[in-house]
Amino acid sequence: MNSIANRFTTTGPISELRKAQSHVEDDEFADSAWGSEAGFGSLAKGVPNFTVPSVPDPSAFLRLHTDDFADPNCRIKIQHGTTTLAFRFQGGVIVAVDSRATAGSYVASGTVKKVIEINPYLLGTMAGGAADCQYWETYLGIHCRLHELRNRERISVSAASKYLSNLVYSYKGMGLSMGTMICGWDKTGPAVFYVDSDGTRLKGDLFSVGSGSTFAYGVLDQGYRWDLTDEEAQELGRRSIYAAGHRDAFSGNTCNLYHVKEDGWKFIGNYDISKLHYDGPGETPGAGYGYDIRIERNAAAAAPIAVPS
Amino acid sequence: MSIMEYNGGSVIAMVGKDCVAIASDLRLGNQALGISSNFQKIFPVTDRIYLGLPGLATDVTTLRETFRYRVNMYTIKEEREIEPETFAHLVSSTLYERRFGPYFIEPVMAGLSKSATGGYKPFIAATDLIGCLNFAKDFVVAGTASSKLYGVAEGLWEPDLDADQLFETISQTIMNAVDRDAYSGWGVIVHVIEKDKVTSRTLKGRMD
Amino acid sequence: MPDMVTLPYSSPATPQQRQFNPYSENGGTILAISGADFSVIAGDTRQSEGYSIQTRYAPKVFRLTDNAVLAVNGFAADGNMFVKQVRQRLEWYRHAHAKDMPLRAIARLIQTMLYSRRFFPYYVYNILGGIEEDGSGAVYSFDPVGSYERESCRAAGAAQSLVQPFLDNQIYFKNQVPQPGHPHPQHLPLTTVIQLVIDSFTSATERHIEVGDGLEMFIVLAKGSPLYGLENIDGVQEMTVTNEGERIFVVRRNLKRD
Amino acid sequence: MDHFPTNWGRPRNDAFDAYGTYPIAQRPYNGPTTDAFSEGIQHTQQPIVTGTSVLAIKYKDGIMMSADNLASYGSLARFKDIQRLHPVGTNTVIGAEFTQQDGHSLGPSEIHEYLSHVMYSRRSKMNPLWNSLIVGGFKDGKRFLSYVDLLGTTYSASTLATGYGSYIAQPLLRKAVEGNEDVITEDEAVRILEQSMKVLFYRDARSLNKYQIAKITADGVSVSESRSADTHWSFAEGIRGYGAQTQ
Repeated sequence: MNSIANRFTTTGPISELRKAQSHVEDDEFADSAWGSEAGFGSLAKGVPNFTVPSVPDPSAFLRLHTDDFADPNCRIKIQHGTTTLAFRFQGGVIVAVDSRATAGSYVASGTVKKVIEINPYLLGTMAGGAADCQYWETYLGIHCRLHELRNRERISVSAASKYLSNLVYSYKGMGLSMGTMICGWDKTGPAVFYVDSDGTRLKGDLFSVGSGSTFAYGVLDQGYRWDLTDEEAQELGRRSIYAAGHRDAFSGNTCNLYHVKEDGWKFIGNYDISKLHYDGPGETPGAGYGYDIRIERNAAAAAPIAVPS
Repeated sequence: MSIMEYNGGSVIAMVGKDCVAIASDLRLGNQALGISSNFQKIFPVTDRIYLGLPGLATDVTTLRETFRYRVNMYTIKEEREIEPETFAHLVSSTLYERRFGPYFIEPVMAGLSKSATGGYKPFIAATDLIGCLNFAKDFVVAGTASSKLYGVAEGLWEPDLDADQLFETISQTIMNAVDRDAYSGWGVIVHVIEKDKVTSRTLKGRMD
Repeated sequence: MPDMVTLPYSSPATPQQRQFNPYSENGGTILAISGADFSVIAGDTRQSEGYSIQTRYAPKVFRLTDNAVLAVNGFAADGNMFVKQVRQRLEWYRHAHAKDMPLRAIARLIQTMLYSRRFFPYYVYNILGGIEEDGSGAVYSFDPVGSYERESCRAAGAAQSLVQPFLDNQIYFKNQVPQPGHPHPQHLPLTTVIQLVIDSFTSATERHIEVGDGLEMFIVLAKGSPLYGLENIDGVQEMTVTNEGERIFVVRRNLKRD
Repeated sequence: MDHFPTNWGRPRNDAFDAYGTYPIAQRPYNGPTTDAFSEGIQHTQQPIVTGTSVLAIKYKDGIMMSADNLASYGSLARFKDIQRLHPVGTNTVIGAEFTQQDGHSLGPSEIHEYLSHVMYSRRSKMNPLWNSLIVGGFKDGKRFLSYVDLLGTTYSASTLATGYGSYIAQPLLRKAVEGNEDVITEDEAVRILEQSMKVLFYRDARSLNKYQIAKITADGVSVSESRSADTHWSFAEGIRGYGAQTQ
């Protein structure tokens, strides 16, 4: 008789869910909708509320309609982002990402911004569901600002990442999909935290996330040292994303590079991965990262200079 | 994951004025992982017929050898070179032999056929993986980027292109199509077949 | 922290009854391109389900304000309902602030509205086109749960994979090497863009069964922008409502009906 | 950690949640496994008693619609005198919801709008009203014809048909009506619908040769008495596959 009691109870989680489900159409807009706060306007009441389908198992429902991995013919294909990396070194934090979004085999976009600028001192990266990352990291930005206003000091990277981690953990099992690195500089110096939708939160020096991460790790691990110079570190980030973009079908198009220092983050540049392959980051043709290109270059350098006889 | 997307790859053939062109990408992948950037999918059958075999890489090799054998046998028995129309039917019947356990290949062919007056007429054709023939007058496509190839080709192709224009059209078509496909790319090769020569060019495509 | 609610235990052993499927797919394609001081937002007008054409004229492109046009594609009922709700929110904004919502704010609004249905998504692909506050043409594209990006050219819907690579080539000049000293233009003129849109839809109609019947094209011009020859286009119709300065026009064309 | 993003964040099932940490409610459960009341609320999952095609066209003076009088229970012709065309006025059941206010009367487009909201909100609650509705009307000199179904999908066109009619009758209606909406007279419109109803009766096994025709014009709504089409089956006798088989 548990369930019959549940059906008529007015307190507890089940009635909460029932309330959420009954809200589907009737009460979608709160008073805040009248102003310009858009969907974030209900902050005073906590987290924005979400419509849940009125079925016995909403997460199975979501899986049925959005899981293109299990069923390629499912209708709603949520875009997935792909190779991202961040590492700490003596000169701060390097954040580098690719810019490709795929839906099945279709390259839906080659210009995705996978670094989310939370505030001038905090960066978040995007892998997994693009909307989940964009939405919750924007939301995190709001709370970081509120923290500043309340406490008269900037939020630490650790606290910000924990805020995000706890937030997505509360939705665990509902189908959120994000693997992000929260990067920044606070009182403790440069910091990188890995946070994902399973609820994992890790502090570390070096992370790479996404389907191309194995390729990125390969380059990253062989070139990483704590005492890299700024230029060396930036080159390592770029070179790692290039490797992933080259080998992984779901990564590529361009590389966005950021450097976080004591005075906040700085955007270093946007590099076309195909151009990196042939010409490298500079403007010299033939100075590319590509294997064939390097072999050709080395052969040309080793060739004896023809002396006119 | 479809078996047709296991290795990736795409082919397109187009008709021009007294010439035909056939082009493919050069990628061989293992699902998301790129393995080779020099995997040929287009093979000469005679001096005036080229055959493209996009699909499962293991079947590319098998079918290439099967067709080489059958075309050689035809040439010996008939004491003449096979005509594109005949070859198309050879392809079709070879695939249909495996109707209930097909090769995972969607062949595309391009060639010039001898006309009664002694001239040459452009010929292109494609089949599905069990050999249903499609003779088109403009262009045929196959592979993981097929829908993208259709879109660009429909926008760029026009009748009676000469060899140079046809080369430019087919190159632009395949390069832009494979750039929107995760499983195709890593370089492109184009063959333009004219009555007295075949021009093959490898293009510098995006490497991601 | 929000308190999340979990669900009453349901035994995985009991057979699940086949569920009512609240989604359908109604075909069609939408497309938007922005220029220096204009935006073009277009969509075909066929609405279909499976192999049946439900109607040959069902608009997919909607005027929101004088500087914003929204195109919706996917499940028609969700799309129409979503547009209705966006318009309602824009009207509330107008009452509260005595001005139209700027384009980038509409884009963010659409994100949060889509994301509020993260667990019961609208099956709708949105493209928002219009004029930014700085007078530049802009296009925003969305996925069904609200991730968005500003771009200058985007196709979505049934024939997106046919149209988008063609546009990459013709708008962004991808894979085209410029003549030395003659770089590719940053922005294309309006008449070229309109012609490309028409060509894209004619091509898509030829090769995709869900695209055809009619083409509806909205053109948004920035404040004080000249007409760029728009007045000479057949059957052009002005839709401008306010005197804010931006102007909206609509052009309709027939597409093949087979 | 699985580094392939398409694998992450999928709504969980046991295959992915190796350690069974979440959601707690899905952990192995040792209590009683059946509860007579657990499935207490049963939403409509499939229709039981059904009606078949409704047809509607625009013509010179307004809108004309037709539907047969059958309600089927599976393959059983259960009720043979059901009226499926309802005038919506001030003295009908549905009409009672639309009382006149401020001298504005609700026209067909408002009624359609209302119905589409009802249908859409019910589908959003996963408790749909299992119907396809066609709303035809005439107001202020304008014809109105629009459709809405259980998903809330709406559309309008000069010819509409539901059920089997959308496959069998719609092509016939389109051929007769498209482009001639302002030319077709009342008699012609009746003939077009009669012809289509006859074809439907010949081919749709869940139809009945007893139907009504409604017309909506400037003069108001009128729904005809039930009528039947003049159909002949004698031709079938000698054709194999139609009549009695002799071998």
